[in-house]
Amino acid sequence: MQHLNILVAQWVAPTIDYHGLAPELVVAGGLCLVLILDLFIDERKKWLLSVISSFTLLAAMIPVVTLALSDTSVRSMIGDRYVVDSFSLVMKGVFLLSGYVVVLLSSSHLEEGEYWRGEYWFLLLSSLLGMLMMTSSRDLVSIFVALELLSIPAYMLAAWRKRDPKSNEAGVKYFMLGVFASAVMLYGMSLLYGVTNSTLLVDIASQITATGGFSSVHALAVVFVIVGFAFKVSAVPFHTWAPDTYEGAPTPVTAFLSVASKAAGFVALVVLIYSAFPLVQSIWQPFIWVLSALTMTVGNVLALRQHNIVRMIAYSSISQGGFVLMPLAVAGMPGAGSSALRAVVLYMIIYAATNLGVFAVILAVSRKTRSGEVTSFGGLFSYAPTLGVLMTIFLASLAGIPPLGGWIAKFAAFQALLQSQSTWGYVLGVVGAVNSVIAFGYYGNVMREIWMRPVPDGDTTPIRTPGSLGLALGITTVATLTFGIFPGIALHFADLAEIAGAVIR
Amino acid sequence: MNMLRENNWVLSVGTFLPMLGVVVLMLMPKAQDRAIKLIALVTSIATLAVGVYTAVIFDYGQAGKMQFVAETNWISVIKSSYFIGLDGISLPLYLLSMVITLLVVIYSLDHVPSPGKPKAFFSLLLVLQTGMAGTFIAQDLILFFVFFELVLLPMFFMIGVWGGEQRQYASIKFFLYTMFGSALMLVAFLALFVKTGAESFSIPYLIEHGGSIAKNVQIWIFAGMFVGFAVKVPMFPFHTWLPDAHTQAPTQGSVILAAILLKLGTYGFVRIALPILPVAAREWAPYIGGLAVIGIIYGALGCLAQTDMKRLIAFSSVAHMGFVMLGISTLTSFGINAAIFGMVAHGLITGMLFFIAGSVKERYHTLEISKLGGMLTQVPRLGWIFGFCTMASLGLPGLAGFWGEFPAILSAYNPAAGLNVTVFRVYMVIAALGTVLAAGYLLWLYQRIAFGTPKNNSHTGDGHHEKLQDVNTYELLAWTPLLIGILVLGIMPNLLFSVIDPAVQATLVVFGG
Amino acid sequence: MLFAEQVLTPLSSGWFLENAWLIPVIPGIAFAMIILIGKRMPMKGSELGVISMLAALVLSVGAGYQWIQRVNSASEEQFVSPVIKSWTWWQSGGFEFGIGQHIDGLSVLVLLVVALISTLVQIYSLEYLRGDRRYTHFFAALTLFSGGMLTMVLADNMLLLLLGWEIMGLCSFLLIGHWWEEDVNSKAALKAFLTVRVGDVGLLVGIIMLYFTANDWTREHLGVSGFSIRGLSAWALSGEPNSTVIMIAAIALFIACIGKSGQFPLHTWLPDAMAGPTPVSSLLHSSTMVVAGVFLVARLYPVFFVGLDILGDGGNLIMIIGGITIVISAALAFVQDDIKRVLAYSTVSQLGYMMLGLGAGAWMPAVFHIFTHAFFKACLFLAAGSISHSASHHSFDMKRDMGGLRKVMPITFTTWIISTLALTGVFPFSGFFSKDEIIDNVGNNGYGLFMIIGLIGAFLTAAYMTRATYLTFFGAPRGASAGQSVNDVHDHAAHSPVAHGPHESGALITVPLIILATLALGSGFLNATPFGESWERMKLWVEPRSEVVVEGIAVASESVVVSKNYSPQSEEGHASSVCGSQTPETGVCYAPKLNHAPFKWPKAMISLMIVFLGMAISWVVSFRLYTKRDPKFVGLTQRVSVLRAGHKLLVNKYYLDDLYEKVIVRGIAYPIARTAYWFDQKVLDGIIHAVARSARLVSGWVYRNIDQRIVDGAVNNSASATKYVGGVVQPTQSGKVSQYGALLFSAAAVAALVLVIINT
Amino acid sequence: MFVNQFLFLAAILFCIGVYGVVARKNAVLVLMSIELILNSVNINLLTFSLRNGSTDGHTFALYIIAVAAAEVGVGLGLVLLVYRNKRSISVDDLSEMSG
Repeated sequence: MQHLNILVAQWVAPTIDYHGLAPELVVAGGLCLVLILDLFIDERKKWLLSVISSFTLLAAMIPVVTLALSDTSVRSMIGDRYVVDSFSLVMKGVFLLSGYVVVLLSSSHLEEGEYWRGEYWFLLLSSLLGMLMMTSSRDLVSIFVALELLSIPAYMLAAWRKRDPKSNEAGVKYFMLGVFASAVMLYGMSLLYGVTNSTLLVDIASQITATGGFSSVHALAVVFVIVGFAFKVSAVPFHTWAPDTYEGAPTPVTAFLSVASKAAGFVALVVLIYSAFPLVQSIWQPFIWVLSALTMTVGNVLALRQHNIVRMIAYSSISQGGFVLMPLAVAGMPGAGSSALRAVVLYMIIYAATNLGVFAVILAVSRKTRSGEVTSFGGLFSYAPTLGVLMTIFLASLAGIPPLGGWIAKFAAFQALLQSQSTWGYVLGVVGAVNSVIAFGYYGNVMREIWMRPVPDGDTTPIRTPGSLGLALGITTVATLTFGIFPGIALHFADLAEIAGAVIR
Repeated sequence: MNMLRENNWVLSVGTFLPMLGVVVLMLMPKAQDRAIKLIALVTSIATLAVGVYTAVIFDYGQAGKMQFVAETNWISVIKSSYFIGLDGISLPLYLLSMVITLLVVIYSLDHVPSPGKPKAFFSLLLVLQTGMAGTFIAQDLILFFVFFELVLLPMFFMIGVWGGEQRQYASIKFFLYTMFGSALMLVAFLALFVKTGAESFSIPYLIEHGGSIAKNVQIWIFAGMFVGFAVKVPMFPFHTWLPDAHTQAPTQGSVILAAILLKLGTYGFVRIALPILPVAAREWAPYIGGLAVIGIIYGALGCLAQTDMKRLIAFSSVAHMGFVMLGISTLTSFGINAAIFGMVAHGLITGMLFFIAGSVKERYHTLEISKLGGMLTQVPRLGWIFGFCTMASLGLPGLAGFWGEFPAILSAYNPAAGLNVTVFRVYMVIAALGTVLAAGYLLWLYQRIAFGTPKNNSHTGDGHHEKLQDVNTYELLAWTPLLIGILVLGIMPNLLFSVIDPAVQATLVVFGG
Repeated sequence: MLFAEQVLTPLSSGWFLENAWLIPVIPGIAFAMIILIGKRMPMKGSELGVISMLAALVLSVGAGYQWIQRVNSASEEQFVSPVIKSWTWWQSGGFEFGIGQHIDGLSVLVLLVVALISTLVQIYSLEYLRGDRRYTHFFAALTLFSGGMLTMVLADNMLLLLLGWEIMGLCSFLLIGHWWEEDVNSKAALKAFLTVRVGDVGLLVGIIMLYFTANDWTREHLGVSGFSIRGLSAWALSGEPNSTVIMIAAIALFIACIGKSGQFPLHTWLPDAMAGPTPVSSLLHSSTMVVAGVFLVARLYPVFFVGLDILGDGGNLIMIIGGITIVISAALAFVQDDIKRVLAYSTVSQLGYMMLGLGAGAWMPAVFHIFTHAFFKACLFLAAGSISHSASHHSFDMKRDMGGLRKVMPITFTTWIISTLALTGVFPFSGFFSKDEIIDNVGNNGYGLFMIIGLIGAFLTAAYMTRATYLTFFGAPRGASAGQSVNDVHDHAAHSPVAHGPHESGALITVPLIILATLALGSGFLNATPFGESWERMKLWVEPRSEVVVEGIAVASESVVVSKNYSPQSEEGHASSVCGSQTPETGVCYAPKLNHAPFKWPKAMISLMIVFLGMAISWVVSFRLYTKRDPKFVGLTQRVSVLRAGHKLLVNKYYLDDLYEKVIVRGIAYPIARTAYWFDQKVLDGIIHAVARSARLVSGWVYRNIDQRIVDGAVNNSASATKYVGGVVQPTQSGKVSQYGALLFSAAAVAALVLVIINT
Repeated sequence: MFVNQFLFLAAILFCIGVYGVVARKNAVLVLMSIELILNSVNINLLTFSLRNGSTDGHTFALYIIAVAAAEVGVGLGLVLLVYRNKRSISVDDLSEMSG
């Protein structure tokens, strides 16, 4: 206690770099505004909230851009526990833009259902705030807080349709397993703290093998911590929640979960691997290798059996997660580190654009068909050619067919694997190659429905796409195509993304 | 390798002009049938015009060098660039793709296959054109890969939407097969990139440095490429997608598939696999040659077992591409010359045969050989054109097919230094026997379809002979250039060989002359 | 041995020789024109064909005349170098392919034959096919055929020869199948093409082998490629070639000749090919195309000479095949009722003579036999055509529709008799001077057995021709010839002879017959050995002289050639030469040294006796059998078991067709093809499907075992799990939080455990 | 110091918590089991913090307590929601979606 008192007496308030925190502050301000306005706004004018939310997110992009342009390349706060580096800026950009697209997807969806709109926007923005924080957190505590900040609103969003038992189920499953996973992760963190005597990632990195070699506690700690985020990225066998939650949750929320929430998990995983665990790669590399191979394969083979489009996309996104994990499995090998990081960031950027596009089409189509079956896409091309073509583009991109975005993402992942010049890397590369073929089985199935099958109920009235959805479609299409044809643009950002203080190069 | 960079805009324009057409088509309302066809026609004519202009300003004196080279940053992060160029190997194939597309468009003016949707159909056709042309000019592996894959989806839809009874099965099979190959190919490309010091994906660069890779590594990388290209060719154990795809595809799709798409694989061997990995190529050559001759015999036997005209023609492609691969596997400049000639010749001839099969189907509503007969009495012009193409296909000297086949066989007698001569001579004899089988199945086909008297049940159910229309104007327009090409190349093979040869010589420098 | 350096006189040349390449080009152009504008011409394109053939004939005659002048301008022991012109056709990969002409005595000879007979046959066809629905196509194909044959004859290299060879094959296919409405015809066409094509594999292989083994030598010594006929000839005699390689190459080439020239065992297509119109049989399948194989052997004689050891001890492949062919096909001719099939087997048999002659070193008689045979056999076919056209109403069945026609058709009868006498080799008809020479030379070169075979052949020939003549022209008219109407087989819309009954044919038919009969009678005197050397003009003009020629690369085809000549050591008026027997020390040889049998009347008398004996026996038998219906003879083949067996064998054509069609094609090729297809569908595709199925199985397995069992086992919750499984048809992801949680934790625990173990 | 004893206690609590999550059907009990795990984490953190003499562990534990409160709040809310719709708080009843 004495000791503690001294420490408290010595405490100096940390200096805050407000420019560095500006994106978070803008979002925080925006969500407060939404919360307060919700109390006063008339039910018929609730659409204003979606406008405010979207402008909040766009406004938050401004400081991200100014930070990127400013001379200070790395801003660290609170004793290096909160760092704004190029990696975090790129990822903040990804979160904010995909958040913006999710807002676009949600607005029409919410207007049509009798939902609790104000709270929806509030929760969405809170979760996004958690994600923004996650990108900058470099300390176990701040990572944990960011994780919970992004997760807890997400649990509620998943259960958003209160009267719908499916939605309830989705929320409860997500919550129960999410909390359980983070509890396990926390246990791992506590052990990690025990063996390194620090919660700061860079210190952990240097302390973790300071005693020379490592014990079983190290292994247990590292594995448990990784499990927490493997759950978040729905890596097999920690994926079980994902299909059920995705199917049950409102579709825009599913889009949000499958893109932003998953990306946040990867952000944490990447930061941990690059900043905290570079020297214990013999623990996490095999683990992630197995996770990656399992995730790709199981996600694919299960997706092949699905009849519900959202559930199929859920499994698809599980398997896509396996591809993102792929480069991380060799990230510790000499020479592969930087290309692995680049591959992960690139994959997340492109995957975000493409997958949001898929959900935009699903939303647009389900407005007419009111069905979640894959067969509801039958003959889409004949009555809604634009949507048909766009869905084809997105699915082909997910399947990794040039010249659409997905191919360069997969390409970069393979490149990182081969860059490692290790047998395990090659083997995983072949596993990935085979899986990318299997994946076409179900993507192709949807394409087949769209192009080659008759309209199931013969109803060929055209689909009216609301403006916001159209905008979302436009953004995602342009991104998917541009990243595919000029991959340099996406790669440029991915290449810029460097984690300050990362040991792996 | 020194390169010529003048006029380097022509290639980009020639390749991407169809995409402009696609954009315009996209903006057209669906109902404007005539306008859509007109745009497609104009686009493909313009593309061919650019292609012809390219051929005119091509410096034939330096056909061995890359010409019209353009190189700009594309994906600098992974050291890939937009690097295109044209040499004597690419030029004929590049032009062929443009010609075939135009002819297919002309043919389609009158024959948009069921279920219609001309807008989508022509758009896909033009996208295909960009992909095909791009593959032949890409000088960067990544760019090559992108173009190589670009043709996949349009063809998938072409088969799947406009195809025959089992189109969906055929299209998925086609796609998965090719995708499997190209996934492994991509891994091989990456391995190549890493093993040459992760400096560049440029083909000339890799040719310069690829030879230094350790032998066993080369062999593995070559294996990856082999699968990728062999699926496309298709070589013997990887060919089973082809009969289905060909049979189910609409006429236009079959024509493009046979005339151009199959060549992407063989072109890949010549342009990428052989020069970059010469050591592995030597190791692999006997096996490639072996699979090639198996393909020749096997394809011919497959033909003999067919009862469907289109399927028979499809199987004949397996045999013919076997000759092409045999030429390539000799690793001699002569063999590769023969192979490239064979590609062009096969493109013209088999493309033509598929056109004919399409027209037969349209008139008789069946392709069952047993239900056809007496074509010469009912539609004599079609029958004679069919006969001409049959003769060309079975390798009659004086027509284009012969100059792909005979030199390939010839080259197998004396393969490149270091290859087992005895093995290749055995291949030669087997391949020569294959020519007999080729004559067998083609003439047998011709005899049963064109000769004899028309079958009563051939086209109408009620046994009443309706007057069948002979070759119409659109067909004539679309076919004449091909027929002339078959004849002219048959009589003057040097037109083509003189262009190819310097480029092949330049390519084979890595093999030590 | 005396080495005499002497400058030889310059050889003359001329416009016709220098521009002989025009000869095949003219029909080629005519073919294109017939195809393009033929139907609009007043005579439906036939005039184009005839005119082009006339032009080719004129050029050929000119070339022949100038060639004779060229030979005359040479001194006696000088090698008369061929007139060679070549241009590069295409080149690639270090290979150069030329196109060009090679004119020597052989070329000129065959050139004249082809041009002349083509012209006559086309004129004949004007009448014979009048009103045919594919009149234009017929002339187009006929003209193209002539172009192809002339190309082959004039080719200076093997590749061009191959081109001509294949064009002939194509035309043969088209012309045999001219009346393709009938299944028989199109099947015969297919059979002909395929059989010949089987042989063509040998041609391909042979050309390739020769090219690769000879190319270096020919480049170095003569500056020509290994395809060049001149180069190959010189190379073969240079002592350079490896004996095994050249033997295999020669055998390969000979296989092609077997196919093309209808030699045993690939002769079966030729009789079937009679399904084509008679002018086609006359032109392609007797006088010109089928001698292409013989021509090839004669053309590349040095290669065969060295490769197959001609003049060596014992027989060689060419002789054996030729000998077998003579006898078996002559025997087959006896059981034919179709007049054209008799002639077809006769053709096969005569081609056998030519092969026998070439194989036995009797080059000149064999080549001369090409010449004479062309005339009388073409004449016989045209006469048969004349009969069917004007008398028997398109039937060729001698027993059913002919007989007693000598009075009705005097011109046809006369020409037939002349040609028959020529064919059987009766003095002084042309066949005597060629066929008898072959037999004589075979014996002279020490092949006694083959000489006897030749004589047996002569006997058989005389016999079956007498039988055919008897059946056709003597006895009582039968069937159509007697005026009975038969179903019209072919669609001769405008022309219906039924109305008039049997009559003599018109001038367009008879004039060619007369011309050919005249030649059949007189052409033998061009090389009439019995009258002394001054009559042996053909030998002088055609036979290449086996001299050692020294020539620089640059002056390869120059007229002035410096020759190191060995001292002439007269033997039958010929210089002895090392060519063919040993390696020339300097210079090259283009032709091996061959012997010539001295003509002796007694020998000739013996063979004439044999011929007359054959005729007489056959006449008596035919008379008794067909006219008198003598019970001793009628049905003899049924009564005597040996004869019955022989007859059955002959009727079934030695079962060769059965062997090919039933055993090889149906028995082997179809099952293999079907097996291969089955393999394709079941095994290869099966693998693909199996992979797809197993992917689904794996996914099912993953469901059932990973998702289900592990969860079930980890959680002690089997009751609810069983209920759940029972309730859900498809075993799927359980959907239960507790099981998910268990999976989550157990996976983490297992991972941690494994990693702890491997890391500590 | 009795470090090991504290750590053992934490480990046992963790195991009980995990067992509870896996074996209990009642959603509230599951929530409580999770709380057990979180508390075992807290014990761990405090033990290590005391052993190492740094305050980071204390801080972390405080954060966990606060966040856990929020989690339980949300969790109970969700359970209530389910109860209203299904009249059951057994987590195994929530298996409408599967496969």
